[in-house]
Amino acid sequence: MHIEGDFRVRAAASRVYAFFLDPVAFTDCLDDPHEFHAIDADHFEGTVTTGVAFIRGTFRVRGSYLAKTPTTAVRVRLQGAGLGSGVDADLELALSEAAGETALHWQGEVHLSGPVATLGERMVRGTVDKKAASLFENARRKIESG
Amino acid sequence: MAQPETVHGGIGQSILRKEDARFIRGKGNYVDDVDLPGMLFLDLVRSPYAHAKVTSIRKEKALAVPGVLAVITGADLAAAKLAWMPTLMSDTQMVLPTDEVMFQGQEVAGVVATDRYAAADGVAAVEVDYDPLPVIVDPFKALEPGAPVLRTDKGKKDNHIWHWEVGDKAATEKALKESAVVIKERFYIPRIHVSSIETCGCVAQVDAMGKLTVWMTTQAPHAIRTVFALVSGLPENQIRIISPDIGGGFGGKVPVYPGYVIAVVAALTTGQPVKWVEDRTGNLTSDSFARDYHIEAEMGATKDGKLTALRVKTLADHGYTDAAANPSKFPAGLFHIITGSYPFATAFVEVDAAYTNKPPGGIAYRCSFRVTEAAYTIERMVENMAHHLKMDPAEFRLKNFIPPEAFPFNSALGWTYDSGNYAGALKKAMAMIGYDDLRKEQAEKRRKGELMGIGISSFTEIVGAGPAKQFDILGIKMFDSAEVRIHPTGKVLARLGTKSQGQGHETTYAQILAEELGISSDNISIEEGDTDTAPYGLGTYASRSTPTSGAAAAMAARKIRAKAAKIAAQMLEVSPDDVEWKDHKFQVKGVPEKSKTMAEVAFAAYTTNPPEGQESGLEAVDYYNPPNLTFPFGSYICAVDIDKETGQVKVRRFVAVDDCGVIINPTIVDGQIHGGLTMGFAPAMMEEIPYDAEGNNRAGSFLEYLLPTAVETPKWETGKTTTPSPHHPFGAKGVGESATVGAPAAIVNAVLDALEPYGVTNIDIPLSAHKVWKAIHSKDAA
Amino acid sequence: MAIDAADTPRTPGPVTTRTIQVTVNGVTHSSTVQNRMLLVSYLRERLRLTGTHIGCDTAHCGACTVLVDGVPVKSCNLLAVQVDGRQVQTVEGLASGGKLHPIQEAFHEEHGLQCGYCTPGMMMTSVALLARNPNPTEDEIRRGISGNLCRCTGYVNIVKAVQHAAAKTQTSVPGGH
Amino acid sequence: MYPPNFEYYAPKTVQEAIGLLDQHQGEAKVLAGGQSLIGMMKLRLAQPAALIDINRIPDLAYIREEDSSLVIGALTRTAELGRSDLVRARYPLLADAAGEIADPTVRNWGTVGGNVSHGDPGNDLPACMMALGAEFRVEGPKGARAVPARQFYQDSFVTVLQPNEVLTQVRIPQAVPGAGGAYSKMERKVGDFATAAVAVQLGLGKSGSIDLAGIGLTNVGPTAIFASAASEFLTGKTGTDADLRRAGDLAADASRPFPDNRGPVEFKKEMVRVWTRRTAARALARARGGK
Repeated sequence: MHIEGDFRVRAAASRVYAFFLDPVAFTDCLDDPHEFHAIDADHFEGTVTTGVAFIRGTFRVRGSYLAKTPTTAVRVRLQGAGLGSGVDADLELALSEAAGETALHWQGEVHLSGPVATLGERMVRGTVDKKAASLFENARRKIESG
Repeated sequence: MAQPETVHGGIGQSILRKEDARFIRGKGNYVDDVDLPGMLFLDLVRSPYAHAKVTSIRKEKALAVPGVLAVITGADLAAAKLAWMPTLMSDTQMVLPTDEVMFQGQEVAGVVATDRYAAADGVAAVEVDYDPLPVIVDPFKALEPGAPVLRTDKGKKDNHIWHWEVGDKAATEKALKESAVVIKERFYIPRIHVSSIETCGCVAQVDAMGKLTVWMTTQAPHAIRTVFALVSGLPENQIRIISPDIGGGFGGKVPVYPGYVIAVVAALTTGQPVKWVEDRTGNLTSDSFARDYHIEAEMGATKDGKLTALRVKTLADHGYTDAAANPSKFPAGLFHIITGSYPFATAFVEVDAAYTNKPPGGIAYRCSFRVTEAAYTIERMVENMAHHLKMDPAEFRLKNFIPPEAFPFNSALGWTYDSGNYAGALKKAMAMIGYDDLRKEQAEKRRKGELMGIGISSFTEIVGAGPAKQFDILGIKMFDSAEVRIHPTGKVLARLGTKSQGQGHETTYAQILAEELGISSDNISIEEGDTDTAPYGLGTYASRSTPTSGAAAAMAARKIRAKAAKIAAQMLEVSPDDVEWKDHKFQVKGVPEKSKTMAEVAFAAYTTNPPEGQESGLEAVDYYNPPNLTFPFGSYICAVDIDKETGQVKVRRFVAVDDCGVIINPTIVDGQIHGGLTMGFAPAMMEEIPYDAEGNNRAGSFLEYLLPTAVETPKWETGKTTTPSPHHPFGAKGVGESATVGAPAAIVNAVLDALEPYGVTNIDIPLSAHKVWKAIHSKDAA
Repeated sequence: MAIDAADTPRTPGPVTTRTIQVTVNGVTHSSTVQNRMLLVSYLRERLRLTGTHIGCDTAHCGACTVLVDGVPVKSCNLLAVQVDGRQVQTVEGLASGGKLHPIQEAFHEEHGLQCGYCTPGMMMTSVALLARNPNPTEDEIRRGISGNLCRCTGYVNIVKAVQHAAAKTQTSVPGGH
Repeated sequence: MYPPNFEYYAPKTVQEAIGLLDQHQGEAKVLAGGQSLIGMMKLRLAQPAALIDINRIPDLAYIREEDSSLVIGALTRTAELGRSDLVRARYPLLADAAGEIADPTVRNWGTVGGNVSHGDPGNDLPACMMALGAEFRVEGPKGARAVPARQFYQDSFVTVLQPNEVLTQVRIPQAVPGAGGAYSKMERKVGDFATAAVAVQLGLGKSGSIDLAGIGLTNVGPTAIFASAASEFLTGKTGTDADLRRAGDLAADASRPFPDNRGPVEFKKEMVRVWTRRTAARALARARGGK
């Protein structure tokens, strides 16, 4: 499914860019219980316990930066495994700075596979975009306050 | 058939089933009921991805789960050269992956534990990393240049598996050109799944002597034993396959599935018995599918409605490997029965097969090899042609049928139909349903804007594979067998090479022997399914049991009769030439009061000195190689009402007239037809396994794979005509699948007949409310 | 045996087993089971009453139907601990003293079964249906058994069998016409 | 398909159950009929640390009229709803629905409380309770509160019910003369979730015009939906064909279906339109004294 959104933040594009290149800072914006660490400059991994209502599971997540264009664009892939299923996301972030503000547009495709897709979709659909939206809202607040 | 003196439980009698005694008491013995000391349980890790590289499988956490004893991966199997196995079509199939997974739900690892719950815990604890790869679910895209190649392991450069064609291409081309009327239609017959209520499973045990015994949900135990021997290298005499009671087969229990092999490996490695029973999701996502044919058909006719030629081009989606259960000479099965009940002068059929990221298969769904696809296509096309020519579909068929006097009939695509009376069956069906009144009612309703439709299907089946010259599976000829033994007290034990899955063989085979031996069927025991005791046979599928093993039973009985006649002559103190078999006993010609029953002869066979040059005892074996297939047929008429606003279809009446030659047990045949009709209705109206772009199976449980309940299932009305098979020992034909083959077209024809005002010429099955609604309302808009 | 091994709690810490008293086909059993043990596993693997079958895992097919306190339920969708102190009847409890229950006779006489796999669940549902409605119409029977799937019979002869059993258990003629 | 292990408690009182839920801080689930929950646990999509089985709590299964309400205990099996003479005689909407939930065998064990509190948009009773203007009695550590059904559902499987609360009773305004209701479910087969299903409850005033209308929708959105605009529109109308069509249009506008194997969004919205009109007509006929 497609997810998309944008926000404006009172910060230089370089700061926003740097924030999203730090996987720990970035993943720390997840509401659900999580633990992440960097493997190298382009790869990170960790776990997040997430779900909707009582349908919850711990997902092992592997992340990799597919593209980095200083201060203007970041592409990151997340591969999650849990509940015998796969949750994969390709996220594209586009940054543009104007008058001391940075506008960030984010969009991506989320692919569900396995039981979560075939048996649990009735439960999880509708929550994926909510979780993404809150992730970026948390990011905005952190960048602004930080 | 009527004998002046009938034998109890002979051919043609509706006796009650012997096997019921255990089933109604809950004492059936299905694979999951097998319980052995120290038995372990196997559960399977399955891939969530339809196509991915398996980058790592970590066992540690699973092995730490209490009760988990072992985790088996493709690497483990590769060490024993068992990571891959051959399919019935001589393609190759993964048991467990060493590199890539090719479809969602594919077996990725096996977990062996002391009970099912611990095994499930272990499955949840195995950590597998995947790198997703591009997914192909559309066979047309699979064949496009530049499409990712799935079977690089076979050194393939594209996803094309094979091309197969039959018929006269040029003559068909010419005939179509010269036809006054030519119609063309595309049909997609989607993936469906037999979903017998019992899923697949096995219990594998290796004894102290190193002998492997496998209790297994299989329709073909002997062939499985040979395949196991060839794949594992174990001597065939050290392998015993036992097919106990089977909870429905319908074709789904013909193939060898990875779970069976992993269970055997687990038993060999742990030294303990191992049980594997698949859950329903595993069953629906990884067991062999049926259908998945994309068909394009062209049909020609003269202006006055005489059919001239048929051309069919088909793309077959086989998933990631060709694991179809077909006779090896026929990669598209018996699809070339597609000229159906009509004497086409010429026809041409071609089929191409493609690999996709779906489970393997191409097995039957209660239908002999691809016959439903064929019958559906021809009966849909004939109906469309009748509508196109503004002729009544019944009249149109009566005008075009192969006439009774034309049998044996050689079809344009190379079959020799044994016997038939197609007009007889259709006329009977029309009388039963009151065809003319229904047409009147329909005209009324149309005036009022109500949607009512009447559909016909006059199908010809082709079953009983098959003659050795044409039919083999992995090289094994498709004969079948019977071994009949009469005990001194005149009681009978017979063993056959087939395997009942609900068809009632313990009753019907006993009836055949009762008729042939003059011994009450109560005194005849039937055994099947144990490869250590039963004679070799190819098993039960494709409606072949009665045409092959049933025939073998009759032939073996006749061998016994020939021997017994000499003993009877000795007892009656006459020359063998003066003895005849009449009224189920041996009589001195012209002196009926001087006679001996088979029981009397049997006793003598063991207690007196045998006639000169004859052995003691009274038994015989027959391996029957049928001279031809049998061609049952029927005419079905369906009447539907459609809710215009919602697209919901209600089958108001459905009349089925079947002709399967001489009937052994009318009640059992009726039951087979009821079930077959329901498995024709289901794919026509409800069942489908759709895949999304990610390759997710969208019908992985009975929540989405829609088996009809007693509420949706129409109230079937059945009738019969009897046209014996001229070549079968007692004139019988197969019948188990006729109704599944014939029913879908009747239902779809009825719906499209109702929608005629909207100019709709096709809706692909299943006819969901949404599809029917769309057909109505898109035309409204237009 | 595997099932005994399953009895001892494996996961350390929280108590995950329980001792239950269940009366099955008139015999009272006291058993210690894992909390998570499904009723169908308890019947099939602990008590070895294998006439109750598993067909779908998702409470659609009804092959696992048994009577709990006289009411048909799907035993693959119920925990053994839930029937603590209750009465359970399975297909093995239908016949009494070697005498078949009328529903068993009727399924046999009307050819209401083929492969036999759905039959026990189908019969248990039918028994309860007739207890509530001794003279059901065909449509009442079809609705009443719509929680049980059969792949072999097309339901025609199952409906006849239930009507036949209704006629057997009363002097009046069966309904449905 | 076997569930992971869990702790199991069978409290004898509601207070005890609440205490146990409170202790487990969101890691425990109430087990009523379990006809949805146990399936999800077998699929291992749900893995609660503990189950609190409320079936041993006495006096939670009843259907009766008291102080101008129909009250239904949370543990009442949905099959009992369909068998209750009181419900069949005076609450035809509920009688209709009781015959449509899952299948007859599942209804024998599934409960009214479980059906309304699970939060599954495919469950049939939530829309019925919205149409009827029902209230749910919810008990927690701080005592009991009453939540209108129309405000109970927040998102798929998400309700206002807190992890330490139990839904113990459904309270429905007592049927009055001139009231009538109906529930229609379009399903692909018995046991399926609705393609679209509609609950309509109408009350006629002295003049014979509609003075009370409630319309609820099943499985055409993330939760059951109260079609407020359609309900308000019918209030004060006489219930002409045009009125009912308009109500159907408004209900269709209120629906927010997801596409699935049952069909795409536009089809489902159209089915809401059709079935709202048809169901309202049936409800009206019943309100006017028909069957």
